[in-house]
Amino acid sequence: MNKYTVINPHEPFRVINTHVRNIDGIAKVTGRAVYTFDVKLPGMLYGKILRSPHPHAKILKIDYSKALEIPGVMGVVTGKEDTLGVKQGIWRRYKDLCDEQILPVDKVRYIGEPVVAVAAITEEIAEKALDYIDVEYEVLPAVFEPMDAIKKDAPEIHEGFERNINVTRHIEWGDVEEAFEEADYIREDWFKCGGQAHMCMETRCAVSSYTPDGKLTIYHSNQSPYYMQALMAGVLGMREGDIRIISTYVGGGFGGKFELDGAIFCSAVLSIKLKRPVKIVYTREEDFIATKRRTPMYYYTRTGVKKDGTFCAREAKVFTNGGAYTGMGATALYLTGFFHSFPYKWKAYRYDGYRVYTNTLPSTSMRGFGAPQAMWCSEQQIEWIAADLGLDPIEMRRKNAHEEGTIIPGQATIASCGIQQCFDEIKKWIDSKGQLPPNRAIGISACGFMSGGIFNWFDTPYSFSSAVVTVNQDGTVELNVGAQEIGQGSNTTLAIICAETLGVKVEDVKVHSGDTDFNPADLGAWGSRQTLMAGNAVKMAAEDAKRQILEFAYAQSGLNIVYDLDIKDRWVHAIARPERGEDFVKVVRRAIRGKDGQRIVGRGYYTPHRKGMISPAYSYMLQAVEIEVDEETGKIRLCDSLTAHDCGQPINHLGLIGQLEGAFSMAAGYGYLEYMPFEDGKLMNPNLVDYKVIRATEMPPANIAEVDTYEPEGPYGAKEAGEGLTNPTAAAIGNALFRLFGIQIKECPIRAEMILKALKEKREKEQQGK
Amino acid sequence: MEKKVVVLNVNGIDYELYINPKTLLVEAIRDYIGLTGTKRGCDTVSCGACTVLINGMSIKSCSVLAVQAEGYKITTIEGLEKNGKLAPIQEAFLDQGAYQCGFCAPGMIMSSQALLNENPNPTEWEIREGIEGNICRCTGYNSIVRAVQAVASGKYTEVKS
Amino acid sequence: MSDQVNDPVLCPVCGKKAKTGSAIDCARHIFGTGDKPHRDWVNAQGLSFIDLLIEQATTPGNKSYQILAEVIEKARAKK
Amino acid sequence: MIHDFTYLKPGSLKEALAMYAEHDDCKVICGGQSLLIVMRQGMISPEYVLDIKHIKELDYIKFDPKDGLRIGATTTHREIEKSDVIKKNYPVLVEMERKLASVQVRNWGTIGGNLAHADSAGDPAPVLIALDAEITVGNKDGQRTMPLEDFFVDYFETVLQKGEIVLEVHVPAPAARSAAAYQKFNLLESDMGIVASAASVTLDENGACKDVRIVLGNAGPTPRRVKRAEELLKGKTYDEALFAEAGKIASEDCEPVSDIHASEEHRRHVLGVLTKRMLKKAWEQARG
Repeated sequence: MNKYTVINPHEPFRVINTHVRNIDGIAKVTGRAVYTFDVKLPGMLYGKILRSPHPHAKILKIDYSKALEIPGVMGVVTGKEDTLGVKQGIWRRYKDLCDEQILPVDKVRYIGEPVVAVAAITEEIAEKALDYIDVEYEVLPAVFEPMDAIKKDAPEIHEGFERNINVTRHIEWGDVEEAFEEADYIREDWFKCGGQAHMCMETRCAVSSYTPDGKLTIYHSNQSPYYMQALMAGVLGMREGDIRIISTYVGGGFGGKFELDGAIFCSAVLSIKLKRPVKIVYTREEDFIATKRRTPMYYYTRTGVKKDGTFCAREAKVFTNGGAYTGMGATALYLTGFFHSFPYKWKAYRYDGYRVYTNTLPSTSMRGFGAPQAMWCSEQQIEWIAADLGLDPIEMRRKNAHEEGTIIPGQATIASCGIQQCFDEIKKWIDSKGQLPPNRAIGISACGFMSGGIFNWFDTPYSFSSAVVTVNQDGTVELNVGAQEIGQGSNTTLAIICAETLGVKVEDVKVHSGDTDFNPADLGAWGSRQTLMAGNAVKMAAEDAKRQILEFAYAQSGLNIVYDLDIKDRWVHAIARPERGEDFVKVVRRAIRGKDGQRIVGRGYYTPHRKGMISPAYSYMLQAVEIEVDEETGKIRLCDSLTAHDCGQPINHLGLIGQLEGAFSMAAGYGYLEYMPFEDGKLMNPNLVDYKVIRATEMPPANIAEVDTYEPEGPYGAKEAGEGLTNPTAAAIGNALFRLFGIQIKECPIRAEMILKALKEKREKEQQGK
Repeated sequence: MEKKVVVLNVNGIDYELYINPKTLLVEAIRDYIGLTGTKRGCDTVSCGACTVLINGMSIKSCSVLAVQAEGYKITTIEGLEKNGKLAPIQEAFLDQGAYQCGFCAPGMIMSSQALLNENPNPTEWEIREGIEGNICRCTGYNSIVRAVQAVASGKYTEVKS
Repeated sequence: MSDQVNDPVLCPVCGKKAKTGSAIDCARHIFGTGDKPHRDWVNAQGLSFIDLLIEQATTPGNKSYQILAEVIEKARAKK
Repeated sequence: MIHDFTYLKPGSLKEALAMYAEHDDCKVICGGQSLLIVMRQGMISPEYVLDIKHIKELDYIKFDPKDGLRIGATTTHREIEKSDVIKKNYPVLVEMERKLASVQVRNWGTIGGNLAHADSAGDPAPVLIALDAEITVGNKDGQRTMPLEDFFVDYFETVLQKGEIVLEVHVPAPAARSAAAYQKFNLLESDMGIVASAASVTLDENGACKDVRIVLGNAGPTPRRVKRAEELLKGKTYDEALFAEAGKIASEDCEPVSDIHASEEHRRHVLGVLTKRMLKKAWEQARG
């Protein structure tokens, strides 16, 4: 069904890029894995949250006395009475952008915002208690769209933010005006990009347990235990070290689980008040209306090219619907502007991004982090420009594409780039398809993505990633990382890097993650950072441990100093004479004795330095999607696809395939299924009947051509995979529609009605032309 | 409302429960019997995370009252392995990486097993139809299809129980 | 981007030298920072920070940055 | 959250009908695939829930070449889908069932429960009406039988009176030179139809249309016949322009709503397209 091809493969490794089963696999396929959703502690209470029915209102009075009378209700908390009222946000470095009280004190800003939390002995009683809480509101005028929210007379959502402009971002290089002058052809378009729900299978949930010694333990489904620890310390006025976050198994994240949510905050506040464990699990509806979403955007983009297809200049202006709070939206605003230039060389480029507050649920990061929107607009416009100029769209892209050594002024230098070969593969595939049936067409789209962010808006004093490798006397290895496993396979990837480096087998390595008490701080799983950053830290830690072991081996071996030792497959040996060696375990035992009984401990850490503004490395990809369209109803069906992909050196073979296929399914959903309609600030499809997630019957083959490059900054040459591939698909579907019918759809997700409308307009235009 | 004594046979064991009749089968399995392998991901019978087998056929345990399941043989994800040996479909999921976060995996595996129970040699499309009641947000499903195909091809021979 | 201006323009609000030190980079810096002191300074020059911002965002070109750059130069000359 | 209720489990059909007559504010549960969702949403909260899922007397599929097909109310969708006799004589029913929700839902959900729930977007009703089905309902005092199209009154409302439950669906024996077709328009393969259309066509010896029934799904409060289009087609011979014309009438003679999934205009348009296609498909199959 799926074809997997490798272009220019590297030298084989012992562990890296071999078929390794996910190390969490047995737990997951047997039902043994305990998610936060499954946690039950002695004496545990259940919490429920009363939410705002209004998009914008002042909280005047909260009366929960009747709720407290219900047998089984143990306590109630409100923002005013039970919290410090700390305004928090993940952009900790910038006070202005810390704008969210999880339980607001005075004012609610979107429908579904938490207002009161209740704990009771059963979930049912807690839910019932919500009906007995009276909240008096003064309803304020509300605004839902960014273009309305920036108007002079729009309601003010946050004090001091004129015209509701929350964040602005500007990127510019070269002389834009001059570069446009050089262009023979300039095209401008306005686009609209929808939101998207993360829709993790495990909804937001937390179990908090505060004990009289002043310590707080929280089981929480998240992407970054360290962030949770630090943010919770901030809002609760506690020390980070007194808070322990445990996130062993996490049922999906996709960018939606590394900010504070109502579940963790309210359960903690309730637990502190009641001194008992409190569990809060969001319903699916709560998970839709009261978490965050992919940022909807309005995109204006103007592009100038020469007759021969050489790109000259591009200018983009973007308004994003930020919703009620900042969250990670500020980063998405920057990254969308940066990736809107990808993966092409522009003589001059200018981007102005404006994140606008509205009275809708907050927008934030989601897999692709602003880039899917950027590519939706960029890759379609480029396709249209090629058509306008009568140029081959693949060749025009190829001509302008990044290459090794490309400098993006002031932003980045590209150290590895395999996109040229991606073009070859896609071209071959399209050619091999031959003539398609009349209702089918193939669309393509290119993009690139980062391998972890360089920015430190979180203001962490720690290294971005850290790892500790401990070698036991029997040759087993403990790998402690702060990196977070959320299903993407990071524990396995890191175990592979550790085993390869140390020269042991992957089953020798036990990975400890998802617990802040026992693992070093790490920024966690977001922005495609773990393979490169945590991978580098693990590699360094394993090298450190290995060096210590080899020092003993050298001391014992009596070998000529010109010989080098190495360890492979648990065999410590001279590289030049591999048969001369000794069993790893024996060497380790002696080495431990030599350290007066101390286990071998290696440490590693990684923080990017001198790698530009955005990321230490960039992946590249080109995707072709074949679609079939019912011209009479507008229904789209995906038929086939090929992704040509450069992630440097693949580390975790199965994990890579899974990430690429999975990203494609989510990206396809963004392209044509996952619309989020609002009416007066209310999400109209907050359930899985009305919110359409791609299913097995909709998923086409996801063929992969892996173009292996070597990324000097990555561990063993590795870089990002799995997030970036969320970027091209929507545009590829749009481009297929353009190929098929010559229609230009400027709004995503693409709906059947839009296609019919565009076809009708096209026919009318043609008739007028006659 | 009158509580009921209900005997549920789960994975070959009779559990006697004293429950409110509105208790859903998934609640009985998770909260009363304590088998938390079976998950819940929605409230609208949409996601399939709670799929279990009833007399070998798949159902969503959030859409059935526990009292209605009396008298049936219920199999949950915990009931697939025999004496510590995984079922072929579990082995195949491991080999194909047919799960990522793993939250949908128990339900997905039960749906796959039910499909194979009644159709040991499904076509690719039959596999897709067989698992379309289950949402997986991570994998994009193709690896799951490959896993079912691998079992159907006889790659894993089942242990006789 | 390496052509640094000899006599760099420092931000009249926070004293930061933006990128090349040109007035236009200073204007970008002021818009990009956009906090209250920076907004207030622009407004005190007889301009509307927010109107300039929206103008920049809703019309093609770079007019707002140029206007602000000119004002920065003027304010500098006054000193 | 589901409100508390008292659970009633009758041992037989007779007992079930007696219990149902006895208890006010009582809701019948069979497969419960739709009922439990609305109960969980708190939309209905009956004091009693009467379980008939296990009543074997109503779990049957019988076919007689003269009498046609009789399906008991507690027969599951899956039993219908897998029935050889239905596949042979009413293939459209099997095709419809295959795309009705998911396997899990079809394994537990029943035909009687589906019809009694009376969701306008439900799949079986339009197809069964196109096949000229009757429905038998009954209470402790007796039974009554009516054309299925008369069974539905409004959104989620049927003619069922207090104490009455669905007992059986009867589909006449297929006529010679007849066929039916059904298609729904949706985004995911097994979703409820945003709209749907079913058509059955019976031809005479000369290939002219002897009888035709067109039924639209989710095109108004209840499944609805498009009689104006049926009249247009009767007596005519195969003509694609005619199917298009019938489709146009279908798109006019309906009252679909606008919602987040489709505007009224789009729904009307697609109803026309589907009707045209289903007529063509059924006609061609009837021609053999």
